[in-house]
Amino acid sequence: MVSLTHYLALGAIVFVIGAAGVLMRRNAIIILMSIELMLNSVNITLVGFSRQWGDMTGQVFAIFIITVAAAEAAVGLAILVSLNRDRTALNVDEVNLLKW
Amino acid sequence: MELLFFYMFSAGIIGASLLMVTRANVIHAALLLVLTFFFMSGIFILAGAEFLAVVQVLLYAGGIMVLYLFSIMLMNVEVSVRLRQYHRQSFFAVAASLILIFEVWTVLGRGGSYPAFKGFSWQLGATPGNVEALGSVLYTKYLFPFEVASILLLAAMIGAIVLAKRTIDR
Amino acid sequence: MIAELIAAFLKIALVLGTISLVVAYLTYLERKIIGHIQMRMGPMRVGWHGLLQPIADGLKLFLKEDIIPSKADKIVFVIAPIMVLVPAFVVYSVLPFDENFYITQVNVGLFLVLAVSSLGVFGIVMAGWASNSKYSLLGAFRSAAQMLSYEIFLGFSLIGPLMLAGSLNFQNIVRAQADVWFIFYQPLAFIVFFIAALAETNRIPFDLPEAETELVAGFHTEYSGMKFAFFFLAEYANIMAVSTVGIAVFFGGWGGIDAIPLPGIVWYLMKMAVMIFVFIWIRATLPRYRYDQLMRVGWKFMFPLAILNIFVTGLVKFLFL
Amino acid sequence: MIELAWLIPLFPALGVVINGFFGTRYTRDNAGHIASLMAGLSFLVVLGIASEMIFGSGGTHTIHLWDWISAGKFSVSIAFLIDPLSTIMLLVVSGVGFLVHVYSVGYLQGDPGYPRFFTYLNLFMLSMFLLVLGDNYLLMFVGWEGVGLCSYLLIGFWYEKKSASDAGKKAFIVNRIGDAGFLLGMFMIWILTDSLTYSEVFQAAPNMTAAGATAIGLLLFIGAAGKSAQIPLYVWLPDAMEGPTPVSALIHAATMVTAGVYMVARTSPIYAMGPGALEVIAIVGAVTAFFAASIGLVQNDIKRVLAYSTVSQLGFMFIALGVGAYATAIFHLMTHAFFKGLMFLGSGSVIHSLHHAPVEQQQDMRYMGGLKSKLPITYWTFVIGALAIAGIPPLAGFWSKDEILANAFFTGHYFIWGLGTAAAFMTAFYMFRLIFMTFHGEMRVDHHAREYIHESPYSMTVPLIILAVLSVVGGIIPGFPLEGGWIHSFLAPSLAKGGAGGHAASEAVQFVRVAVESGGGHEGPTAIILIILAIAIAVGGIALAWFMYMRNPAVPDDLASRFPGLHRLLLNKYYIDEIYEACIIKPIYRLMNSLWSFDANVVDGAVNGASLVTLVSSRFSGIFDLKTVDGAVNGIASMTKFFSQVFKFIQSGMVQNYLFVMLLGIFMMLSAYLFR
Amino acid sequence: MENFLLTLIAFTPLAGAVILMLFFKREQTVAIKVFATAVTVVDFLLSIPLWTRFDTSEAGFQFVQKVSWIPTIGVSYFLGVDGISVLLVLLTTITMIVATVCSFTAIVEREKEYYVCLLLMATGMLGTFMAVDIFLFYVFFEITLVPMYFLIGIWGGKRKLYAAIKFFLYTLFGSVLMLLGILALYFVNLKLGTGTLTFDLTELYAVGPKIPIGLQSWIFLAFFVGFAIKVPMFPFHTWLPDAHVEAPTAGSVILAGILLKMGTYGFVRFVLPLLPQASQMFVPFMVLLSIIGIIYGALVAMAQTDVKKLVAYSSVSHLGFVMLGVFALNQQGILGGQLQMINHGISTGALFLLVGIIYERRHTREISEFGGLSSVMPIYTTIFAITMLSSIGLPGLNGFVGEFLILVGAFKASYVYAAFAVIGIVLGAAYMLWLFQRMFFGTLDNPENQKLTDCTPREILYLLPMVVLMFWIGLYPRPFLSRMEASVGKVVKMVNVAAAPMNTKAAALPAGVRTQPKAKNF
Repeated sequence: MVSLTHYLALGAIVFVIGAAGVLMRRNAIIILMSIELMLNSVNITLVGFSRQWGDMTGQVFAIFIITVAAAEAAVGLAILVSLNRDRTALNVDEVNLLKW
Repeated sequence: MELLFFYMFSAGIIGASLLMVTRANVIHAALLLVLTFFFMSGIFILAGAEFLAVVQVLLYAGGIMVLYLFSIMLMNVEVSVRLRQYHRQSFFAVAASLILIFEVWTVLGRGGSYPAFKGFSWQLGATPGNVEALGSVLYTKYLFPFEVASILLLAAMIGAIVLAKRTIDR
Repeated sequence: MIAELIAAFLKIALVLGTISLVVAYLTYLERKIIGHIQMRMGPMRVGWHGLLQPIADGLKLFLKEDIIPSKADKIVFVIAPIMVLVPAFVVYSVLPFDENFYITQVNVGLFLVLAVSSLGVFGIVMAGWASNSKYSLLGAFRSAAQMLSYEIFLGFSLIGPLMLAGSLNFQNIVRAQADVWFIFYQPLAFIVFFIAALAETNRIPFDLPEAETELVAGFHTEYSGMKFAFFFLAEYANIMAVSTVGIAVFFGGWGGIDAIPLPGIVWYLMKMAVMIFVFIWIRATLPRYRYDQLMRVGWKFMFPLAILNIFVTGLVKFLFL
Repeated sequence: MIELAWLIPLFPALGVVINGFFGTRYTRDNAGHIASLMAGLSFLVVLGIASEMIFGSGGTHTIHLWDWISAGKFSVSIAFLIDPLSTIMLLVVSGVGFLVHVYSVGYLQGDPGYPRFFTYLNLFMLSMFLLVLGDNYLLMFVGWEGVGLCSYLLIGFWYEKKSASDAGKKAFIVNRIGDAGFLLGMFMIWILTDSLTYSEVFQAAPNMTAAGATAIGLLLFIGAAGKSAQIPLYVWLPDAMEGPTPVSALIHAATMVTAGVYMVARTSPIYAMGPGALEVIAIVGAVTAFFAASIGLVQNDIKRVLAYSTVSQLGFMFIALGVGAYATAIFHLMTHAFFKGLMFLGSGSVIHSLHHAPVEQQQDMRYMGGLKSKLPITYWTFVIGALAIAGIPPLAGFWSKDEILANAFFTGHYFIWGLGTAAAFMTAFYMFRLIFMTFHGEMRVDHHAREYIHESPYSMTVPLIILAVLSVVGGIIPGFPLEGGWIHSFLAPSLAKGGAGGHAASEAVQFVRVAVESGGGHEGPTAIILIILAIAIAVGGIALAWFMYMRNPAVPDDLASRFPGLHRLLLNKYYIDEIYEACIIKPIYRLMNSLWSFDANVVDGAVNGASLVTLVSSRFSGIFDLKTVDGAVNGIASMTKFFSQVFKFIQSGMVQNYLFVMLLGIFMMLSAYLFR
Repeated sequence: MENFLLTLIAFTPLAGAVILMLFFKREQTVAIKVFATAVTVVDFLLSIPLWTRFDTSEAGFQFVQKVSWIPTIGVSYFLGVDGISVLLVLLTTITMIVATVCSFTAIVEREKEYYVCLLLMATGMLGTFMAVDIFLFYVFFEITLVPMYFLIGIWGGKRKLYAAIKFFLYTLFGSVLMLLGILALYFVNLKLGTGTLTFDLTELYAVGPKIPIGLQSWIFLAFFVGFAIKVPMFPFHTWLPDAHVEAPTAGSVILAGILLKMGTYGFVRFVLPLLPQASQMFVPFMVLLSIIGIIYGALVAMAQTDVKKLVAYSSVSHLGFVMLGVFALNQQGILGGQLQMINHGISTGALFLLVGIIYERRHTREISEFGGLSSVMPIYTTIFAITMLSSIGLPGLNGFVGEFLILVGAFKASYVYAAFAVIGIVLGAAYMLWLFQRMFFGTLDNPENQKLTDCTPREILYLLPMVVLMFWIGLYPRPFLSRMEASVGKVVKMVNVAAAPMNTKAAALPAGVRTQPKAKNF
């Protein structure tokens, strides 16, 4: 039988994969996508708990997370699009004009 | 049966997301992410969250990822394919990630033995209800957070427009 | 267990097979009807009154050389037609054809249809991008923007009837219309729905993504042979799917007039025929929109209308029901 | 007929609407005819009602129209009261009013404000009817204010003349002062009796204390003094002569100014409870009668002489009221309306004939003389009026005036009787002085105007003749026999019976009647002596006037030069206007200007000062803020800056580094959890 | 319908303002004017049911709508009208039409913003009169300040900024103190009253009499400053002439017609029933200020050379009358005060309109510039005369009824009050007649006045309702009084809960004058 542990484990693994993606990639778009992955891993956990408690709250928060993800994607991509006008590549470690 | 599907979907998720994280081509990464989301919605259906599963497809796959694809196409992707893909710290990052997974694994494995979890049932309950139940919770108890979320979306929308708009020369 | 599985597979096979065939003959029907509207005869050569024409066309497409442009992203280029076709067919899994004839029932049926049909845009975008051609990319852009926009109105227009039905399950929605079809309660919603449906299926007057005269058929310029057939198939499958949704939500699905004891499926097919005829008729009558007009109509006219409809429905329901 | 009383004010109201809205555009020259028609219709209704009252049942009738104001226990309705008192008043008002309307048609012919004039005149009739007809004090007050307004409008009818608009304003404001008293009296009535309706008030009146009744009486008398031009509020009436002459006749002689008399008579049951107020009224009336008559002796303006005469005669009426002879007062009111109206209209006729003389000479008697032959009708009617006012029997004035003096005497007010007799003497003198200066002697009119002098048109002379007839018979018919005439018995139901003053008066009436009828008794001779004395005084006044102005014209100047101070005092009306100017108006002006500067400088200055203080303190706190608080902040900031120079190298600026550190944090936390 | 009729009335202007802001271009001046007028007319039509369907026998709130708003602190969205406020609501809707129509030619710049401000103003004022929740009241009370500030500050006269800032800060100062009072009530209610967190007036009414007199006095003073500045009572009145003189005509009309009524309304609605003992205690003080206001206002008005300033000071005097009536604390006085609020709105509003008309033609308000106008402007003169007479309280016109009831009430409280107050009547006649004489009588000697034109049909149109109301209230005030009677009776009962001896009728007069005891009982 599937137990809560399964969901938690899956969530943790996906989260770590996402985190690893954020940490090691230089391409900003992929970093953004990795963040989406991290957010989704939280969704998995929430849904798992929702199932655990037989309660809707987890799903409600999953919906909020999707909302936040959508907002994040919109703003993040807008930033990237405007960044892309000035420079060819979208490597995060090259975007350092504001550094001290 | 359920367990079988769960493992299938989990394998899909993990595999696709690993591929996504490592692709050099952004388009491929995005498509793999979509695939990941499909598997995830499968997981959601298994957990009885039908509505969430559909939302996952509709919003994530059908909405957000299209936005990604759209943006990617607006940018120049060929250049970045040929550049160095990984960050200087990636070795440490991978190492830390692996250790973290190991640690989580250990924690979960030792699950019930912690005093805080005494008497905690790790077995899943019944599926928690249908769309109607979700709606009634969302629009009553969580109405205020819901409105806040809508304001957030509005702000994000305006922000995105402002950021992406080209300044028009007089 | 095994019997259920087999029954399920049989149903799926039946539906998919029928659809494929019907779709093929839809192309024939379209050519015929347009021909007659334009005072022509349409296909006449192959078979009696050209009845075998679609089969001939199909054979031709199967046997054609499958060209992949050298600069194209090959994987994506290959996956794209599949990505278009699969959602178009998946949709049928929850559509209601009769009281007892359907592949499956889910509580979020209508929602699922919307979600899955929204995935069609992936295929188009992928196809446009992978072709590595200007026309294709422009067509893909147009398509993505158009479909994303009109998907919203499509969904919004359905909320009114949903509020009346109180369910997302197609069977329940249809049953809620046992007495009065929702078209009478929700005429505004239907207008919005129908226009959005035209746009979703990339039909005239919203066929900007494939506008032959401007973009040389848009996103599938570079496709040929079997892959091109997939796009074609998907388009007509979508028309039928959208028509089915419209029939289920606004025209009482399989329900008919009690006095005439016909099986539900027949009623359904009759309504379907009318809907499809209207689709084709419109194609024969209207010119194409300009892109900015399309967006203006969508956001400045349809969107407020849809919102208004929801608002009014909610108000009426709150006050009187 | 009586239940149709609401028609009486309705007709003038109709006239107001017609002439007010369509006057300048449509009715124009017919405005006078319409207005006269309306006044005539009212008069007809009044005649009908009066005949029913006089020859029929009499009694008291109330016509209730609608509820007007009600608040808690306070409730007033619009309702009309027909009783003997209001019947007499209605007859006088509508009769004289109608005649003046007819007269004005000729008099005002060709004036640019012709329709406006008749609108006002009808409005006046309306208000006066309301005043008389109202069955409660509030409705009376409505009419009271209404006639005041019309008086204001009509005095200032020639508004381009500053003196006219000044006079109007003066009239209104002085009246307002009186009204304030009236209002307070009214409130007090309400407080004490819980009602303002006459019947209820008078029912409760016997329960009043003497102090309460006196207070009410005095307050109401302030109102009456304002309206009826008694000391100290008489000053507006002479100035009111700036208005057109028919107005002076109607409003400032016959009707409006007698409203005060009517009101006191109406309130007689309350006055009966507070005799102190009556004493005050009697004294004020007597002093006014004497005082005004003395001013009238030397005035040269024909209308002013008549105006002071009016004030004087009103004083007589108040004497009557004060000694409790209410019916006599109303009687005198009526006869006075006849002969004073007649004389005003006559003077109007004279002024009309001198239309072409210089403006300042039109009303000045020094520039008249010898008009007798040119204006025969005017002359003879005027003489009748003068004889009536002088008190020559059997003309109207004799009956009423003599009753007043007799009443004063027999109630023991000898001082008042003395003043009244002196005033009567002076009245006879200045009236005939007026006649001799105007109509006799050589003609002193400006040469250019002489050939234009002519008798007035019929619309003016016919009212004169009617009024002359009334002046002749108006006294003897209702007033004979002396002190016991029909009018007394007719009015009796409306007026107070018994009570302090009323009782005395009715006793006196009894005495006199006995004296006259029996010709003997121990009081009888006194009464007869008084009558003879009165006639003698009247004849003496006339004779003196004849001596000074016909026989020996040098005497007046001689007297003037011999008593220059007295003459100047009289000529300048005892300097009352100047005293008021100096004592009341100037201080108010000064007060208002100083209050204004107080307001602008002190009160507003305080506000602005507060804001200034706020501004200054904010400036100071701004400096403090800049130097001290901000200094501290800057100090901290520079300290921070110093440290940040050191620590900034930790910050790579790369998000991924930070995230990595975060991940390490998670790692450590988990480890701590794991290996605890 | 009845439930959200009030909401509809209150927010129709706001909706109009929003539409005006979003969908009209700055240049479409005609469309803007027509639309703004249409909104005000619709609002008035909506408010007609308040007149026809008002239950005159009901003393409490009618047409109520109550929705919880901020439950954590007990604030509710609670609207309702009773006899005290219903006529003010109607007056507001009528005045708004007039104010809008009279601005057509007077305002020639930034029309869009102007009409938006006007409509916002309407919502604020209507809400103030409708709010039953005291917090909601405060919110609306403050909202009115902002558009008025702009009306004066942008479309005003020469010293507009000074006037606008003075108006704003002064009234804000008062209302902040009032807020303290409100909060005090709120917390007192926690301790002594229902113990619930509530701003609901109907609940707070119950706690009022239980407050100890010391605390009540403090709350009274807080409310007093807030409302007295708004009224304005002497010595807080100096913002009024400045604001009036500098404001555009419509601003003055609104200011005089409605805004000032918020103060007096506040006294009747809140101070008297909530703080009965304190109100009783402060009667002499309040009456003194009122009477000073009456006489002082009249005298200062007499000294003015600017027509508008004169009218402004006359407002001070008239509102002194209103306050006198209110603090007579009996049925007649409060009823008269209420009616006089309406009357003052009509008469003074009309006077400001008239002054606006002449100002528009001559661009001056100096009295000495005029003279003899009646020969060139007969209709204007007639309307001015009627208005002036209504203002000085001539019987048959509206001013009299209110003034009379006030004086009856004042006399009932004490004859001394009435004796002083009647001086105001005399002075009122004096300054008004003097003004009238200087403006309209005499010869037409100023050449600039010779080509003045009489009222246009539009001007007559918006003056006409005012004149009709003057006659209506003057001749047949019953419908107005009957609507207010029950509610005022309730207020009187509430404020006399402590039954102070001074307010019995016998105390009105000195002992010797009283009726003999055997008389019928009162």
